[in-house]
Amino acid sequence: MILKLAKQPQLIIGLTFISSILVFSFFWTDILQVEKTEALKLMDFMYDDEGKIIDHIPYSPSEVPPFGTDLYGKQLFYQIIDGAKYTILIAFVIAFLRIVVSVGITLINPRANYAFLDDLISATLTIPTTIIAYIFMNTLLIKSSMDGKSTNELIFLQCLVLIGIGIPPLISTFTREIRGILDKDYINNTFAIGARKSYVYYKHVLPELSTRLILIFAQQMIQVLILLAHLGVLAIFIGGAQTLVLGDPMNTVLQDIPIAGEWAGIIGMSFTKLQAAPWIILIPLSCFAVTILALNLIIQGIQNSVEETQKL
Amino acid sequence: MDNLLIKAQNLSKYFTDSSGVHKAVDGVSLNIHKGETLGIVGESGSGKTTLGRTIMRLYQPNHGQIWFEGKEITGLKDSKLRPYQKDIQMIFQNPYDSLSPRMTVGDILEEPLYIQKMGTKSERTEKAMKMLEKVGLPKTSYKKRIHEFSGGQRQRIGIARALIVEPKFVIADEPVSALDVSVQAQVLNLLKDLQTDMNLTCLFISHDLSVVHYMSDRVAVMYLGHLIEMAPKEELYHNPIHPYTQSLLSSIPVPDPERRRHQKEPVILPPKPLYPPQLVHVGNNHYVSADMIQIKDFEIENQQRVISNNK
Amino acid sequence: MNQHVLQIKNLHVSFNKKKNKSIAVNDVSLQVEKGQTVALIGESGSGKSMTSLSVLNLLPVNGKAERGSITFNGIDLLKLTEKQMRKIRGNEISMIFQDAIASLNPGMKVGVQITEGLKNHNIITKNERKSVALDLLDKVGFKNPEQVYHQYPEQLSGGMKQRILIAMAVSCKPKLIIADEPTTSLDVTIQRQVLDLIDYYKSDMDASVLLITHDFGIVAEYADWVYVMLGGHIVESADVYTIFQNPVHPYTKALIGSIPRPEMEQERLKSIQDYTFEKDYEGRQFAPETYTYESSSFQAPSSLVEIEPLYYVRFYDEKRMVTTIG
Amino acid sequence: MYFSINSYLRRLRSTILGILIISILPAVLFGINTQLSEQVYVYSLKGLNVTRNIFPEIYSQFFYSMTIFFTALLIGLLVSLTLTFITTLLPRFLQRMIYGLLTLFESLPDLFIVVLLQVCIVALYKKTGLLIPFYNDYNNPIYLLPILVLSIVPTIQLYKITLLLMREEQHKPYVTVARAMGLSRFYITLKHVFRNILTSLLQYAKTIFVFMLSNLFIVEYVYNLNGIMSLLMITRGAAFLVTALFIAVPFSILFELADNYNASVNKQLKEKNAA
Repeated sequence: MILKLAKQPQLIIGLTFISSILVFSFFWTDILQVEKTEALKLMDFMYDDEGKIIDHIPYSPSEVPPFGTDLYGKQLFYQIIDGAKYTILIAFVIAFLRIVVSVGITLINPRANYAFLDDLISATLTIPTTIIAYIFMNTLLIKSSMDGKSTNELIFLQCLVLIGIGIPPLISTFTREIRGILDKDYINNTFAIGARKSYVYYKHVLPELSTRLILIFAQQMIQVLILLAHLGVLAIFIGGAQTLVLGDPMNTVLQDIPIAGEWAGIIGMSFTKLQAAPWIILIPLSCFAVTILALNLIIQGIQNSVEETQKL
Repeated sequence: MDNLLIKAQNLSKYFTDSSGVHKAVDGVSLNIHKGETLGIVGESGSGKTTLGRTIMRLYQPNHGQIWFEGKEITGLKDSKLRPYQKDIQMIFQNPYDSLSPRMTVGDILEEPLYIQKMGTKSERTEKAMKMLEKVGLPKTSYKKRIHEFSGGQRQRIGIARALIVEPKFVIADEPVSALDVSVQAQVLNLLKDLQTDMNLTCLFISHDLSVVHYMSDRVAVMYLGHLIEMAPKEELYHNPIHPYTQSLLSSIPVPDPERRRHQKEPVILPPKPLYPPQLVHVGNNHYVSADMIQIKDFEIENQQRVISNNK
Repeated sequence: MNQHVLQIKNLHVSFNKKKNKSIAVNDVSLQVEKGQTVALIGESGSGKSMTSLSVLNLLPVNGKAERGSITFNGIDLLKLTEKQMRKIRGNEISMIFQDAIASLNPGMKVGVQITEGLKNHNIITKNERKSVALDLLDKVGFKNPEQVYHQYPEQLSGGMKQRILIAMAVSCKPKLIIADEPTTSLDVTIQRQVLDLIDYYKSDMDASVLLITHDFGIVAEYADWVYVMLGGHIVESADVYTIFQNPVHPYTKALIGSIPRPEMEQERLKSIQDYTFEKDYEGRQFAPETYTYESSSFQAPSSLVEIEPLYYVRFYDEKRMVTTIG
Repeated sequence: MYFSINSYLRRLRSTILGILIISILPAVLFGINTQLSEQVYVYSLKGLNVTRNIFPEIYSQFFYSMTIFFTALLIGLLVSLTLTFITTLLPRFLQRMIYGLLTLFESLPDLFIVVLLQVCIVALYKKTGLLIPFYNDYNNPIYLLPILVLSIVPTIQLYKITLLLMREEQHKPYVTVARAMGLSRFYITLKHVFRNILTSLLQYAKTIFVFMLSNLFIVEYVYNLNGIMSLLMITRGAAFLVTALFIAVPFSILFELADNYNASVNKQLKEKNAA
């Protein structure tokens, strides 16, 4: 199986891309030989040789290569690199837990009809997931600001919400998949010799499901990434935001700055300035797009390999 | 009768889907004696496969009871059913689907022994090897996977898997319909040999009347969930009473150009049987489904037939 | 004298798979005479369907009729352009396929589909369409043609669909009907109806039938002449009475011997292994010493020999091996 | 055949229950008291609360959104079908290239497309003075831009699906039968294959609707449109329920139709496999 997968170029490209981005994101200070605090410090005005102010923040990519700075003068390039690991890992963990929980629930009784779930699913078809997630996350943020929850606690709760809203449709997917497998003749054959349910699930159903699980996992990661980007635009940040006081003491401006450094936060905090500094939005968005593309390549690669084995 | 192995009484299995209730098996009663083969023949949609699976207890019947060796097994829970499942085995129609593509032949053969907790690991391996030899496959098959075999070989593996736990009763559900004619003969011969060899009782399900005739001692005809005629095979093939059975028999192409029988209109029965599914004994162990008026006619006819046979 | 409606000579059909080339039909010659039903019998993978598809030039994209000729009423079909071929298809030669359920367009009314061929070959005008269709439906035994005309295929049973396909195939009154396993997916009672219908049209229109099948029972009931195919080759051909009374090739013997027959006393079915001891017939070897009949590929060099007038059997041919290698 | 009132009522009940759960659950989970009134809470992130009634403005918002939605869908359908027909006339390698490109486009997040277009249009305006109205005036809502943007995603999806269906359909036995009757390829493609693809497209209707609804929300938010989706975002409690029903009731009719159609197709497939 692994050998066959290794022959799929798309899969290799996708996996290499994601893993190298992760490695780079974890070790970029060592690889680029820069201090993290130095790289992520706020830049201020730009002076010419004579010490005159020639420009002010934010700087465009042509002024501060490669990606320019954000609204407060942080170099976007380093932020993107540093944020990659949070973004990808959050998506990974949420997608993973969504799948584990829903497979677990499904296996309790694959023949069950959960009317409650059907209700939720038929409702979520008409109301976009982003809005549902927004409602939950928003309430959560209000609540946590009222209770003064710690950042870690908030991140934990936010992840729970993001996991939870993905589960009802997944249970319905897995119910369909597992029923399909249970209807196969060789499963009947195994039940016919007196096998226990747990044995059949462990020995036959899960191995049969494994490829589909990987595919669904990758699709879930894509969905979570898109959801994160959408939520970022709606100014919902993972880990919440801290309010920064900007400007001179006489003329303060309050600004929310996301605490965790993931990409959606970068998009969200500057989204209102889209026309003034489009690169701050477009560059992280492109990063989302490229990561999603890499995941799609992985999916394509696995599908090709499955099709090839089926042809044999 | 004490040599009764399987007794099914008034067995029914209904399926419900969006279009309503579909009565796949409706009020079927039959007895199978030790050592005999009962053939079930019927066209697509007659419920023959469902009947097999219900007797096997893969499906829970909606009505009726099943006895195995005099003990009722209809309502038994999974754990109580397990010892009987060792004695009742099934050979499936399509060896491509009924064997796991992920396991080696060795694992496939040993799995029933493992589940039934029979023997140690090495004993199981030994038994699997013996079984491979019995069904005429080389020992090297043990480590191979299903996709490396031809259709006939796969069905041999399916047979080996069913028989490895030494069952008393085997349900063979269209075991050769997916195979080519020449391979079909080999598999049928193998089944017949193993049956005598292991003293098996068999329920043989097929749409092919010739195959059923070759394999069985008694034959039952199914139509839309009902048994409509049941008799010892020679009796049934020579004296079919029910018009549907007659039409089935006259439709078999005879592989002999000297005996061509062209342009005989086959009888197509109405989609719902007109009479209640009740089998009536008409002599010679011959049962026909009929309503009250027809029964009298059958009895008269039968007497005449018996007389003419005696002459 | 040219009585042959169809004459296939030394046909080779090959398939290009990813890297290698496989030969599906190898040196097949057969002929169908006027008014005859000719059966081409073989098991899966024997090349019988490919032979029939190449007659209408309908081989899958990666398949190709390489050598040989297919002559229909004096025209070499392999040399025709696609446009010329279209005039033959349906009009002169028509085909009935195995998978009746998928062979009808689910999105088109039966009545329209049935007359598409006639319309296409400009045999009827648009106004005549309905009356012709009703007539055809009536002829293939529908008691309610008016109703069936407006139905979609999904509303019909498998046997009904196959009858619709027959009506389509005979609509242009072709000279040759190719029936490719027309009853494989049907129940026995319906199988007989369908075959009888094809047989009726054959005599009614004075046409010929090329019947592709794997069932010797059907052959015995309907065919005049039989070609037995194995691994892309014809291994035996004769008229139906001769081949049943006195089959020569062990493969043919095995095919006939392996059918369960309720009307006969039968202790055991014969299978191919029961005949492998027969190595030769009147001094001619069927195969080299080492050959077993288990594999369906019949790769040893061999050639057809006329053992009696018009009775051909394939024998092992050492000389041929020399020539092929050389 | 594809619609039964009972089954639709069941679905509607399901949907309403689901929406009810969604509107109540956050408050229950996090213990925040949401007032169940038809008043709307409009609050900014700074914690300012403004209350107003969703009626009667909701009607115009609903029709505005639906106009954009269905016009975009229609455009997407027409463009993708035309493109598919043109594509089938192209040589095989070009077809494969187009298919690959579509897969690439398909993985672009809708947000990326929407934002990129927004930036491009402003840049275009700054450079050339060419004005595609992008700024939403409360009294004269814009149509052209949101419709165009919203039609991109369904166009890509439909284009890809129809190409795939086309390829599948051409290998079906009935096409061979039609060829065996002497019909030309062009005729078969037009009369048989294309017509069947149109019906098979219904199978994907649900997926495309769901995608488009989510996309509609993003378009409304990014272009600051005063539509039903943006209302959905800012309403809570009973107001949310009412707004959600405005979307759910008509769309669940469409979903019901699509599901019933799929069920009948699957049933046919099952019967085919059983035979």
